[in-house]
Amino acid sequence: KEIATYLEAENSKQKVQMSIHQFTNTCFKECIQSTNNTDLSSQEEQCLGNCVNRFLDTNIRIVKGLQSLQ
Amino acid sequence: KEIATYLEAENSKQKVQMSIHQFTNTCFKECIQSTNNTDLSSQEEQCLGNCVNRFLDTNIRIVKGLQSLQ
Amino acid sequence: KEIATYLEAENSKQKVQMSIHQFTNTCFKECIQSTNNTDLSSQEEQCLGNCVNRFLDTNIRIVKGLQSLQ
Amino acid sequence: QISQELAVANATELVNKVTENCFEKCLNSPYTDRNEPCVDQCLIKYMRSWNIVSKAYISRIQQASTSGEI
Amino acid sequence: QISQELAVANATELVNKVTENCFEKCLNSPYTDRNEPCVDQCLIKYMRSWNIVSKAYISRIQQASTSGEI
Amino acid sequence: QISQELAVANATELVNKVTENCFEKCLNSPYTDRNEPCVDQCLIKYMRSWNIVSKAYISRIQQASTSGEI
Repeated sequence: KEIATYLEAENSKQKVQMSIHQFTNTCFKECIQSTNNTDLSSQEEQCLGNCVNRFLDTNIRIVKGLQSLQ
Repeated sequence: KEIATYLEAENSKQKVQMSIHQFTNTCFKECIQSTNNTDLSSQEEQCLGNCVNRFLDTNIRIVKGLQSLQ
Repeated sequence: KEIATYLEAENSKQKVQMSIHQFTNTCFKECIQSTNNTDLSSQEEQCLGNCVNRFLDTNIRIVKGLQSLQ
Repeated sequence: QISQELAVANATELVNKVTENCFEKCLNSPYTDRNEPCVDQCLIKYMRSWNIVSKAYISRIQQASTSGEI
Repeated sequence: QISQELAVANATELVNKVTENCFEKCLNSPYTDRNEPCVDQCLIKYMRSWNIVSKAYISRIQQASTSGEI
Repeated sequence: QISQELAVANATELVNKVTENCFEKCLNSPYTDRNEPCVDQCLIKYMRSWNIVSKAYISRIQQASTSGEI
């Protein structure tokens, strides 16, 4: 029982980690303008945060939309 | 024996499903011009059907080509 | 013990194979200008070789960079 | 039980692909707007595309199976 | 032991994604130049982006969890 | 038996990658034409690229192994 709980917790943590990899990959491509410096501009930073939030909004809307289609 | 047959049938069904996901993904990107409406135009519809058929043609041609190279 | 050695050797061979698939996929897209002939031009050939080497340079530099960040 | 797991895998794949495609079609850097109407229309168009692709692929499989190709 | 395996999987995913993204941003066909300064800056920007994305995603999860959405 | 399974995995990966790349290089929306000559030439060029990439990668591995880097 304890092992099952432990495995499930590890599993969720890993899913979160993999989502962060996926979002960083997508949002870095779209939001980073230049690699001639090491600081994120305020536009880049804002774009990254928005990008994650809009992706999640879209994901939730799609799930709800699919449920309503059934 | 019966279980093996069942598993194999499930496995083929699943492969067909996954191919449909892959083709829809590729062909949607290439054929859908606008997301300002919900109806597929006749061009979009035709393009989707052609896209699947041309992808399969290409796949078959590549497999035969690789066999002839051996 | 022998089985473990055999499996490990197969595993490394397979990783090399899969990297070759990945590099060919990336470098073909970037280096091949035309599919109207069957011969690789000298530019295409050079580009393919450089592409693999620059990808590996980048990979090594990233690994070292991440280690130094820790 | 197995076919249930496969159904979950299929639903997950569908949600992921629709989210990716509709995010790409409807949202743009710097991602300030949610653009929900576009997402809703995109979902419907994606499902219609899925049906067209599905029919085209299955009719192609049946054709090949009738003609003895497979 | 399991969390160690997951840590390795995470590190591998990170190295792969940074390499792909920084190769794409810093190197161009015909790949004669290594462009190490760009790769170094890109790595730092990628890690900073990873942090922003991570914070945005986790705050979103916590928000949904507090409001009882999940 | 294991190396046979790996050979199948390799062949499948090759067929998939060639199909994707040659579909992308030779066929365009709305996909009315099959363009078989292009597909045939593309396959040959892909296999030649595979050889170049393979040699470049393996010589790089051997170099690193000789110099004691790995």
